[in-house]
Amino acid sequence: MKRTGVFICHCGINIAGTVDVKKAAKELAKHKGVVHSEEYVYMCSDPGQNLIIDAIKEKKLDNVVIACCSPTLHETTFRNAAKSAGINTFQCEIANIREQCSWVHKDMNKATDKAIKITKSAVERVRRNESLEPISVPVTRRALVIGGGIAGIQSALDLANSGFEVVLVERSPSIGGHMIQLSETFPTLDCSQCILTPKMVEVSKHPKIKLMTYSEVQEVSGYVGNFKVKILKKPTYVDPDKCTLCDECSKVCPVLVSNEFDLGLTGRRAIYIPFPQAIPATYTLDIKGCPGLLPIACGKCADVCEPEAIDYDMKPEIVEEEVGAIIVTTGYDLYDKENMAEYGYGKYADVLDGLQFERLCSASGPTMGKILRPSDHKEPKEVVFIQCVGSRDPELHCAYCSKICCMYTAKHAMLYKHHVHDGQAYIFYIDIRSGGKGYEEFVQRAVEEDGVLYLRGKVSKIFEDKGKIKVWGVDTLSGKDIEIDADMVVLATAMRPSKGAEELAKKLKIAMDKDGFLSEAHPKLRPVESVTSGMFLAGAAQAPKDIPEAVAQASGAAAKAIAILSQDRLYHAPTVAKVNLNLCTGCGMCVEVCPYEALSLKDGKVEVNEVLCEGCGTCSATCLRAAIQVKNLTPLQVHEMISISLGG
Amino acid sequence: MAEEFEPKIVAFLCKWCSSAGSDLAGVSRMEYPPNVVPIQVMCSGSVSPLYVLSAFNKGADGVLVSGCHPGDCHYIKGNFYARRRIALVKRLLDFIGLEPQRFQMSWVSAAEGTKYTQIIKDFVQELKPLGPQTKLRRDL
Amino acid sequence: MVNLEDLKKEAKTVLEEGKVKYIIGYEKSANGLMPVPGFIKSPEEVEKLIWTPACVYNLTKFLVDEKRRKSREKKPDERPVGLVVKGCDSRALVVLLQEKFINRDDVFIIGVSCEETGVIDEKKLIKKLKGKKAEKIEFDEKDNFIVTTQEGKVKIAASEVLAERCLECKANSPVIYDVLLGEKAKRSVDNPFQSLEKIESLPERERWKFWKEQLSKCIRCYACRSVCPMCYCDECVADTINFAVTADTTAEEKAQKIKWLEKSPVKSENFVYHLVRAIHLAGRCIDCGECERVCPLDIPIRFLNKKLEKDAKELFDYEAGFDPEQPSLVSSFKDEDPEDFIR
Amino acid sequence: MEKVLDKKSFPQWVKKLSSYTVYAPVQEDEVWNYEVITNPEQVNLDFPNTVLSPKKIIFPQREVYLEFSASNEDGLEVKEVLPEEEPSVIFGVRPCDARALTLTDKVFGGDFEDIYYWKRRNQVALVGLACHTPPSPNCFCLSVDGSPFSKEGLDVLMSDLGSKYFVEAFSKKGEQLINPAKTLFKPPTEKDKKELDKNRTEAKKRISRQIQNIKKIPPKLKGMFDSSLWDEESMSCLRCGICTYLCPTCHCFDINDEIFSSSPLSGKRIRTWDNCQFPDFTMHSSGHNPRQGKASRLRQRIMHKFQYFVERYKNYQCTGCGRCISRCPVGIDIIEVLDKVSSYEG
Repeated sequence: MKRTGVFICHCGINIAGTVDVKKAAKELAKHKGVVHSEEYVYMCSDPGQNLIIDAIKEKKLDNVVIACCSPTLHETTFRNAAKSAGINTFQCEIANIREQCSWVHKDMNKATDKAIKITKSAVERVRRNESLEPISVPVTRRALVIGGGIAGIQSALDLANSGFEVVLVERSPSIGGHMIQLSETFPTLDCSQCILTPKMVEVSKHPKIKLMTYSEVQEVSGYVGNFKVKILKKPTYVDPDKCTLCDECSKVCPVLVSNEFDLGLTGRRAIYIPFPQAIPATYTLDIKGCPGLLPIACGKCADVCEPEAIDYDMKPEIVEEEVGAIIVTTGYDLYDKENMAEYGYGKYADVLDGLQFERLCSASGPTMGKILRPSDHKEPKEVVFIQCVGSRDPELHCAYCSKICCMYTAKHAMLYKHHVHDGQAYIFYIDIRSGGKGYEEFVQRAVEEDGVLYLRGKVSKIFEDKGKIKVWGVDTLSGKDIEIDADMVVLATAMRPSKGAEELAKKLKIAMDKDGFLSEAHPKLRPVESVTSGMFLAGAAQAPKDIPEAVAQASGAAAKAIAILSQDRLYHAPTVAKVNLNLCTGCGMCVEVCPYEALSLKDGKVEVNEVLCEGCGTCSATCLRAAIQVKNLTPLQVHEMISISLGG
Repeated sequence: MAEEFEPKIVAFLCKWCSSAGSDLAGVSRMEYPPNVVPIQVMCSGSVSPLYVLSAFNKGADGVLVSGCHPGDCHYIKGNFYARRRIALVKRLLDFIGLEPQRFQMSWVSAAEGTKYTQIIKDFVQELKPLGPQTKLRRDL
Repeated sequence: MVNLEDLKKEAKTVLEEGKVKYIIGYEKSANGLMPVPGFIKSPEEVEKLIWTPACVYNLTKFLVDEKRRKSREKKPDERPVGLVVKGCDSRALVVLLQEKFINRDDVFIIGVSCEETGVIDEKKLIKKLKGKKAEKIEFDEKDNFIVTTQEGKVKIAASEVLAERCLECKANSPVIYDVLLGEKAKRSVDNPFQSLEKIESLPERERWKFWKEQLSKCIRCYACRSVCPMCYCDECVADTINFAVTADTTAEEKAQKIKWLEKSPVKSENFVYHLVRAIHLAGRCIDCGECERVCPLDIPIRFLNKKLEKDAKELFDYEAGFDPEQPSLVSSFKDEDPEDFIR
Repeated sequence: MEKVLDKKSFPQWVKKLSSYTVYAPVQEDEVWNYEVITNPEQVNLDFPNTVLSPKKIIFPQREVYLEFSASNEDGLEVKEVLPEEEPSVIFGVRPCDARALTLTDKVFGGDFEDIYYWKRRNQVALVGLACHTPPSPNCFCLSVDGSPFSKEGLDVLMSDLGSKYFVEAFSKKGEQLINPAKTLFKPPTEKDKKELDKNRTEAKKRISRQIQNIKKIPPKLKGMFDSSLWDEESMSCLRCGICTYLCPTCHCFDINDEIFSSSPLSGKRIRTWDNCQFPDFTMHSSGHNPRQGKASRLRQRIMHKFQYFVERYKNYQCTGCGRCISRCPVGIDIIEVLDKVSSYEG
C-alpha cells in the first residue's frame, strides 16, 4: 500500500482558529495508508516546507497531502517541495481547508469534521494519482495577429521588433482600424492620422511582418506553439506591385457606393483606395458594387489602367501559415443604427454618431475639416451631444459602460467650439467618467474654456421640425424640462464587439462574455490571455477601451506571446484524457463534445491529441462506457472522494 | 433532546468558477453552514450522472453541481453539456419520487462568493425539513 | 398488410444472389404462438420465415453478436447481414449508425411496415383468452387480430392486445431500409406519452412508492440490458469486474474497476442500476419496449426510458432514431437550452 | 397421514400456524411470487406458478456471511452472521419445485454442509399443491422422473377436490403442521380417494410437453462437448440470466465483500446468486475466459443439468417446471435443445 504523508497547516490562526488541527492530524494518522501526519504553524514557510521534504525522505513517503489554503495559492510551492524531495509533483495534492472551511465556519467541531473529510478526500485522490511529467512540444517561432487596428499594429510591431516573424491579417483593404478615421485624440488633441500613419508605414516596411489585408482567418487548428492557420485572401483584382495610384480607374468607374471610411457621409467608386494613406497603398475592386468582372459587363477600369494592374481573373486564395502564438485584436463597431431609432438616428440626416462626427472634424474628411450639417451643408449653431446612447441600459440595450464616450464627447464639443466659435454645445450625460491621466482636466477645460454646457439627464424625445432637430429632455439637477432647437445631434453610441468577432472566436475556440467581448483568462491576473493557451487578446475586442489602453494591452499581449515564442520547447499540463481502448466502441460522442478538437476517431477507436487536450473531462462524463478519463481526476478517484466525503 | 438534523451535502464545484467563487466567499470571510463537502472537478461538464447517483447511494442528503455561467466556461462550452445532462438527471430523479430539493445545480462565477454563500445557506435550509435521504441510500 | 410471400420472395432473392451472408428474421417456434429469432442461411430455409403480430423481437440486437463474431474471424465474410425490421427496430438501426457501431454496408435492411397495427403484448393476450391456448395469430384487414385457439378462431380488437409501445408508436413503418414491404401508413397517435403521464401525474410520494415497489422486485437477471440493442458495451458500468480485458491490461487498470453499485439485488443498488441504465439510454432509446417485455418480474422499466424520451423532446426537441447524422442528445447543446432549474 | 380439508376452513388452518412465518404465492401486477403472509385470508392457491421458486426463501439471492470492521490497529473484527432460525411454512409449493429442493439439498449437504442453507432448510415445512392442470403450458415434469403430484421433498401435499383439499402429510414436520388444527381436518372418504385417483390420472394426461428419449441424453452428451449444435442453438441467446435465476435447481453463487467504509474499513461479506449464463461467471482475472461465447454457456447449462449432475448425484438437475422455456426472452426451449441432442448425428 502506498505510504501517504499528511501535513496540516495552521496558517497562524487562519486555520487553527476554527479547525482543531491537532485533532485533524490525529484523525488523519488513523486513515488507511497514512504513515505520517503532522501539523505546523506555516507549512508554506521554509521550515514548513522542510518538514515535508524531510518526512518524504525519512518515511519514504509515496505521496503527500497538504491541508492548507486554496490550491490556487500554494499548490506550486508544495509540488516543488515534493519534487525536491524526490517524488513526482503529482504525488502532492492540496486539501483546501482555509477558504472552503476555516474561513467560512465558526463552529469548531463541525469545521474540524469538515476539514478532516476534505483532507481524507485529498488523500484518497493522491493515492491514485499517476506520476506524470509535463508534455513537451516544439515551438513555431512566429506569431499571427488578427486585426490591423492600432492594437494589432502595436502588437505586430512589438513582436517584429523583438525579432519574431509576424503575420498580420486584416479583413479590410487597409490597416489602420477605427483610429485612422479619427480627427484628434483626447486629451492631447494631437492628430490621429499623424501619430498612426508612421506606425502603419513601419508595418508595411518591416521585414519581419507579413501583411495580409483583405484577408480573413478561415480555420485554426493545432495548439499553443504549433497553430496551423488557414487564411482566405480575397481577390482585390488589382496587382499592388503594378498599381501606380494614378486614380484613373476610379475616375471612370460608373458605380458609386457608400464610403465606409466616411461612414456613409460620402460615396466611393467600386474600385477605390480607402483613404490616401492606406497601407498597402493600392486600389481594391469591390465586386459587391461592380457590374461584373467580365470586360463585356463594364471593363472600363481595366481599359484605362496603363500599367495593366487590373486583373479580373484574380481568384480567392487560401494561404496556410504556421504560428506559435495568436493575438486577437478584432476591435469594435458602434452599436447598430436600428437599435437607436428612438434618437432619430438613421432617420434624420443631422443626427450623427461619434465616428461620423470625427469624419466631419477631420481635415481629410468629407468637408475638409469644416463642421457642416450633412443635410444642407450649413454650419450648425446649436449642437447637442448625447452620452450613454445604448450603454448602461440593461433593460433595453447594453448593460456595460462603453468607457470612452465621456472623453470623446468632451473632445467633440471642444472641437466643435474650435471650429464654430459662436456655436453652443450641449452635452446630455448621466455622469462623467474621466479617470485617466489628464482626463479630468480635459473635461474641465471643455466646460471652462469652451463653455460646453453639461446637462445631467436623459433625452426623452428627438424630432425634426422646420429644419431644426428638437431635443426634449430633463435636467435632473435643476428638475427643469429642457427643449433645444438643435442644428445637429451627435450620439455617443455604445461600443460593440466588431461584427464577425463571434464567428472568429468560435474558430479560435476562445470564450466570449455575455456581451460578446472576448473573455480574458482572469479578470485581474491574466488580462491579456484568453482561456486557450497561446492565444492573447488586445484592444477593444476584449472590452471597450481607449487608445492608450489598447496600445498598452497590445504591447502586453506581444510580451506574453514573446514569452512563448522565445522558448525552444513548451510544456503542457499532462493531466489529459486517456482512452481505454478495450472499452471504446468508437461512437464519437466524446469527439463531438471536446471543446479543443483534441479527440479524433482512428480505426474505430478514439485517440487523444495530448497537446490539444486541456483536461476538462467533459468527454469522460459523456462516455457511456467509461472508456475515457482524465488522468489524476479519474472517475475512480471521484468515486473514492465521494465515499470518503460521506463518511465511508 | 435530539440534535437537529444536519444534512450531508456533496458539492461538485468546477475549478475555475464555482470553486474560485467558494474561495472568494472564504477570502471575504462570509459564513455558511459546514454541511457541504466540496469536491473540485475541472469542469461542470465532467460531472457524470454516475457521480450524482453514487453520492445519493452513499448517503448524501443533497447534491450540488455548480459551474461557470453560460459563456464563461473556462473550457468554452463544458457547462452547456452539463446543463443538458443535469437537466435530464434531475427530471429523472424527480420522476422516481426523490424530493426535487435534494439535487441542485447552480452557476457561480469566481466573483460570486456571496451567491455561493447564499446557495449553500438556502440548500441546507431546504434540506433540513426533509430529514435524511433514505430513498436512494444503500440499504445493504 | 405485409404479405408473407413477398417477404419470403425478397429474402430468397437476396440469398440466391449472394447479396447477404444470412438473414435474421422471425421463424415459427415448435411451441406455441410466439415465434423465435431465425437465422436463415440458404434460399431453401426461407420457408421458415413468418410474419405475424407476434413478431415482437427487435432483431437489431443480433447485429451486436454479428459484429463480435466478425471481429474474431481472421477472414470475415464482408457481405452484409439481412435483417428484418419493423418501424421501431429500424430506429434502433439509425441510432447504431449514428453511434458508428455499425456501418450502413454491414446490413441489408428488409423493412416491414406495421401499417395501421403493431405487435401483440403476449401477457395481454393470455389474459384476454382466459386460459385458452393461442396457436396462431393473424392480422385481419381491419383493426383486429384473428387468434386461433384449440377451441377455434377468435376475433380480438387489436387495440385490446397491442403492446403498449405500439399504441404509442412514433414509427409504424421503417425509417431506413433497403427494401420496404407494406405501406408507409402511420397510425395517428394522440399522445405518445399517455401511459407515462399517468405515473408522472402522481404526487411525489406515490411516485416514490410505485418505483420503490417495482424496482425492489428486480433480481438483476439483466435481461433488460441483454435484450436492448443500445446496450452493446463490452463492459457495463454496472458490472463489478472487468470484461474488456486483453493481455495488455495492467493489474492497475483491473484494480480500477469502480463498484458504482453492488451485486446484491437490494432496492438501493437496483435503483442505481436502473437509473444509470435509463440515463445511458437518454436520447438513444427508441422505445422498442423489449426491456419491459422480457422482464420476468413485470417491472414497467419502459417508463424510465419513456420519461427521458419525453424530456428530451420537451426540453431539447430531440428525438432518437430518425437521423443518423445528428449529434447525439448529450453530445450536443443549444444556447437556448432551458436552465430555469439552475440557481 | 391422509385428511381432507374444506376449502372454507383453509384460512383457519393458516391462522392456527401463528408460530410459523407463513409464505404463500401472492400476485402483484401479473406476477406471482412467494411472500410472507400476514393475513390468512390473503392466501390464494389458485395460481399458475410463481416466477421464482421457493428456492429464494431457503437459498436467498443475497446472504450475509459475516461483518467485518477495523477495530483498532491490531486488525479486523469479524462477526459471523447466521440466518435467524425461525420455523416457517411455505404453502402452494408445486411438486416440481419441492423436488428441486431435494436436489439443492444434495449440493449444499454433501461433503460440506452449508450452514446458511441448512439453518433455513431445517426450519421450513413445505406444503405442496398438486397440479391437476399444468400451471404452465411448458410443464414437462414427467420427462424428468417427476409427476404433478410427486411428494418428493414435500412435508404435506394438498390436492384440489373442488370444494375441498385432499391433504397428505409425509413427515413429522408435516404432521406438526396439521396437529394444531386437527379439528379442521376430516378423514377422507372412499369417494374422495377415488376422485383423487381420477384427478391424478387426468393430470398426467394434461401435460403436453415431453423430452424424447431422456435416458439417452446423459451418455449422448458425453461426446458432444465440441459439437456445433451449441453454436446453432445459442444463436439467439441474449446472455441474460433469466433461465438460470428462475430455475429452481440452479444453485451457483458468488462471494463478494461489500465495503461500507474504506477507512476505517468496514463492510460485509455476502453471497449472491451467480449465473453461468453471465460472461463474468468464468472470467479469470487474467482476462482469459474459458467460456468465451454464449455457445459454451448454453452447453454448460445443458451438460450440468443432464450429464455432470446425473453422474454425480444420479438425478437430472431439472424438474420440468418449464420456467426457463416460458420466460426466455427469445424462446430458447430446453426441450427442443434436448430433442436435438437426442437426434444429433455427427
